[in-house]
Amino acid sequence: MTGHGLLVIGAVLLMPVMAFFTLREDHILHAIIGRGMLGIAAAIAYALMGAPDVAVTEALMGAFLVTLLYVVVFSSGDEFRVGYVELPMMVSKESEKLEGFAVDLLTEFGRKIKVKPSFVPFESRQALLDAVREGYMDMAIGPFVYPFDESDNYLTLPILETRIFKKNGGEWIDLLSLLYGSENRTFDRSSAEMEKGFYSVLLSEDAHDLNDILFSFMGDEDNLTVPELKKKYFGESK
Amino acid sequence: MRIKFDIRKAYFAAAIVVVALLAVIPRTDLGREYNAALIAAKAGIPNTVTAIYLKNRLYDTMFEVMVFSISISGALYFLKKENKFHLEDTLFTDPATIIIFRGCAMLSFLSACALATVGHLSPGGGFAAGVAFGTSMVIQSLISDRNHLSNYLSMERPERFEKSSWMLILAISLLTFSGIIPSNGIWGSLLSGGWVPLLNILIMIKVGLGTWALSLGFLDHKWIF
Amino acid sequence: MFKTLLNYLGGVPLDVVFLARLLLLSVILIGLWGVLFKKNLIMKIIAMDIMNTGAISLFVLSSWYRSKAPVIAEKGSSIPASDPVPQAVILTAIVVGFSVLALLVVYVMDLSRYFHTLDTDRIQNRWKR
Amino acid sequence: MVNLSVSILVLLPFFCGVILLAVKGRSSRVLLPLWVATSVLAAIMLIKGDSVHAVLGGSYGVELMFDPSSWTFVLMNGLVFIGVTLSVIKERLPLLSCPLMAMLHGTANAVFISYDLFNIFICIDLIGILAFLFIRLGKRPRQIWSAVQYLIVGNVGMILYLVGCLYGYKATGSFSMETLPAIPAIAIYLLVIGLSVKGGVFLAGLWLPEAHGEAESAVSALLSGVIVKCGIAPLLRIAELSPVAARVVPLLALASALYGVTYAMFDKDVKRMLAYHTISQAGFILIVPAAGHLYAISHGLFKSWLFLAAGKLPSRSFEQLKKEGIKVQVWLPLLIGALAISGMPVLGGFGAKSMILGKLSGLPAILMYMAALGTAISFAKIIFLPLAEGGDLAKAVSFSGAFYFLSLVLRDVIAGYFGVAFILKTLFIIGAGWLIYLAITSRRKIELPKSVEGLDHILGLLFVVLLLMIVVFGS
Repeated sequence: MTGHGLLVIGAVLLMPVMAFFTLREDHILHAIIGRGMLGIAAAIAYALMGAPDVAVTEALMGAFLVTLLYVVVFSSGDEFRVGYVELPMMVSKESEKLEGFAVDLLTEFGRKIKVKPSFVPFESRQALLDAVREGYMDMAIGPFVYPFDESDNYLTLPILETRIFKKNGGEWIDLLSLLYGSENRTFDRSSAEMEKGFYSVLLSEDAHDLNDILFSFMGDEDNLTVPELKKKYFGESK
Repeated sequence: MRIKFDIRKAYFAAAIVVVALLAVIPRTDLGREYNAALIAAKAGIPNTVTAIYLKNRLYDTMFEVMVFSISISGALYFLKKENKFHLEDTLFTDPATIIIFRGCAMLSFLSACALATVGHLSPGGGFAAGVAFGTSMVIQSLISDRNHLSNYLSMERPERFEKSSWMLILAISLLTFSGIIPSNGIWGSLLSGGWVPLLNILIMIKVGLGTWALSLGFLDHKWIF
Repeated sequence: MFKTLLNYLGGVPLDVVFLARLLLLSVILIGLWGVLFKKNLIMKIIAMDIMNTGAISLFVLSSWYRSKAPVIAEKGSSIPASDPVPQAVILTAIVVGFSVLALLVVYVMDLSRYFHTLDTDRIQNRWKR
Repeated sequence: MVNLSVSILVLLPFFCGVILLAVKGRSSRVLLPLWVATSVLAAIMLIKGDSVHAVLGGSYGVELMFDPSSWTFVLMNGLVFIGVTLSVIKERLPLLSCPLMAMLHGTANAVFISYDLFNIFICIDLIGILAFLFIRLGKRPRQIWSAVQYLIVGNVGMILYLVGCLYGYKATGSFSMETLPAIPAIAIYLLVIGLSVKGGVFLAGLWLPEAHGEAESAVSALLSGVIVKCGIAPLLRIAELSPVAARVVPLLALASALYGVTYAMFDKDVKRMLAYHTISQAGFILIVPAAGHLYAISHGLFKSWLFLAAGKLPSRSFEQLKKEGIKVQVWLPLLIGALAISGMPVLGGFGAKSMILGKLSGLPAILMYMAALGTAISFAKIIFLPLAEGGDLAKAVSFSGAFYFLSLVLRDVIAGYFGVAFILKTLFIIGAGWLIYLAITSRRKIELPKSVEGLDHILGLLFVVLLLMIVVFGS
């Protein structure tokens, strides 16, 4: 057991330790760092064992390029894209920070399934609807109301009941954009008749597991987030 | 599908038994005489590993270049087909980072050339050189202005370059199989050992451009950072 | 002193190579443990990559002989050095392992458009034929 | 001669592949002469019938073996590619598919002629990547998942094969197949389990129904016809050379044949049934290693033809097909393919089956006859599908259909084995199979457990089968 033997055993011992550290983690970023360290430990072990070519290749290919690949690909992996059209109280952008009933709901949902939402702004409702249909956006929040925005190329999940004002011309406006919305002050409430409706999240057909989890998340009774958020934003006035 | 937890434990237990048997196999290769010198002498280059890997077993290395290139073009086929989100022009703007990055790019480019050209004399491989070359190109493309780079080195020219070096590797391996190998030259000199130095450089170019194309694919797809 | 301690542990030929082989085989086992028990698809792929690294390191271990690199200084001299054949061969396996990995990771990202949690049980339950 | 054949078989397809990749070619018509060249070369070499063992590149180089068995596989490779190209010649293929087809052809040839353990490892990995991209060319999300599952299972199998290669090298000092008898038993088991993952044999092939069932019909024709054979051909070689494997592989083949047939009989989906049959036919090929290649060529032909014909069916589930019925021009190729696989005398299947079953005796023979019976029963499902009116016979004759039929009949005429007793036996089996189908199986709906096909299960079962081999055959 020469000194050099001990050195080799030390480097070789490092590998299972790094491997165990990598796989013990559930958070993928820690696992990737562990994988990088395993690559470096392997490179050291190969160099000590008299295999310089393999050590160089393992260091560059195994330690560097694989970690770069994981980090680059993973950095966009663990998020679902939520398109939004601004609607006061539901989705509003105050000084670079998004807040609103739907935003908090989805962030809470993301925290539960360890996949965080990334919010993408959209100007027009139609652009967002197309994006959800194409599958580029996994969800859409904003001025979408259950009975009217129903369509077969995406799912609608009602999250908040509201009242809809329909004019005879078929054009309708929901309560929130009427109360807080700026541009449609001129809409006279008297001539429109009122209907019951639900603000809803539009889900693209492709996001299979997101839909199942979100429906069950909203469905189970002992989930306190929805009543809490309602109290926080609307204070039971609705 | 409720996988009862114990079934996968049973699988893992079976694996432990198999690996244990693997560990206690008596080692029969003690004291076997390694004729590294014979291989090196025949190939005319000191680095025996490169001699085997680029001359005796060139047939394997040819397949390896195929594997690497096809997986890169397969990944690019998906990356190019995907839609492109809005892409920022440059990722790092403050001058300090740019200078440091430019230094790293030059450093890795130099190490790539060293690994490739002297690969058959001292340890160093074509593939490792390729990865280093690819890294320097990636760093360069990260810091410089995107459209400056794209019109300067539009993807068509490297693509053609990559495909031609791929074809050259195949041609040289055909020549090596049929025995047409230039003379071994002086032992230890830069151009010794038949096709090996040229192959090393070609593999460096091929793998370097492949890695760079893959990273550009990621960059376009806004996956980087 | 250290040698006696090692031999005392059991009749098994407890020298460096045997110990190293045990450790590297345990890397393969840990990788397999990750592939079997981890739910997330990317963790399974990282675990498979670790298994690959374990197998590659076994090759290098088998080529180890007085940790002398197989580079011949003068033309004729044949100082016994590490065996070049497994090293040359395993260079190819490293690159092949990386290419398979690159493809897998890129296309798992494509799959993550449909299954954001990348949970294998959820994927398989959805597509029961 | 060695140099010429290597360049034509392997390097020429690679050159065409790279050129097509650079030019972004889409029409598969360009590649047809390439397949014809390979098949003609293979046919000539088969007629000459000598076997050449060559070493490329001096000491420790890669060894190749050109013997009748490898030339038969190369001929099958060429014929299947001609058939598939003929059937997709009019379609505009996705961007990457023509170069991939060329490279797949070259790599498959490389596996069939290779006589070096590590070289087989690299070629099979390359084929794994090509098959992954082929399955992925289909756009549906489920195909992404089956492709990813295929590559993960294949890669774990190949890691086991790599460790087997290492232990083989440590015991004998070279990767060549000549040293197989001196390799320790556990290394042989690792090699066998690694190859049986890629060859779709017994429990290691459980990824097959998902991958072949989901891929496009032309892709699964290539998968079943050629890519599965690349796992089986080296397995045949190892079974012939190493005494340990000579005991293990036939047992594995028996289990694979019976397992595949039982699941195929009760499957409700056409493509998955054909995929289960690939598992069982792998058993037929491996049961007698010496004559395996003769069975493989007929299996490659009629299985790829069946997958191509199944691609034209209006729907995949048997109930719907029973209700709606299928047109004559779709039904006829399926009928001929089904008859070929159940062993009808004139068609390709009979020569192969008689060659295999003739050499067996005792319990294995009885079990294989039961497997043949099961094949006849499960293919009766296709033969007795009702005919919808409005189909005209003229459209049934297509280029690829005619080509397949011609090659199948030629295969039986050339390498046939026409013992009268055997013809009667086969006809009796087919008749019995149809009777059993009509009487029993078509009425009862038996649902076999499919939970074994989960990703964790497949990977776990690799090690369980490995452990069984060690326990049964001794380390």
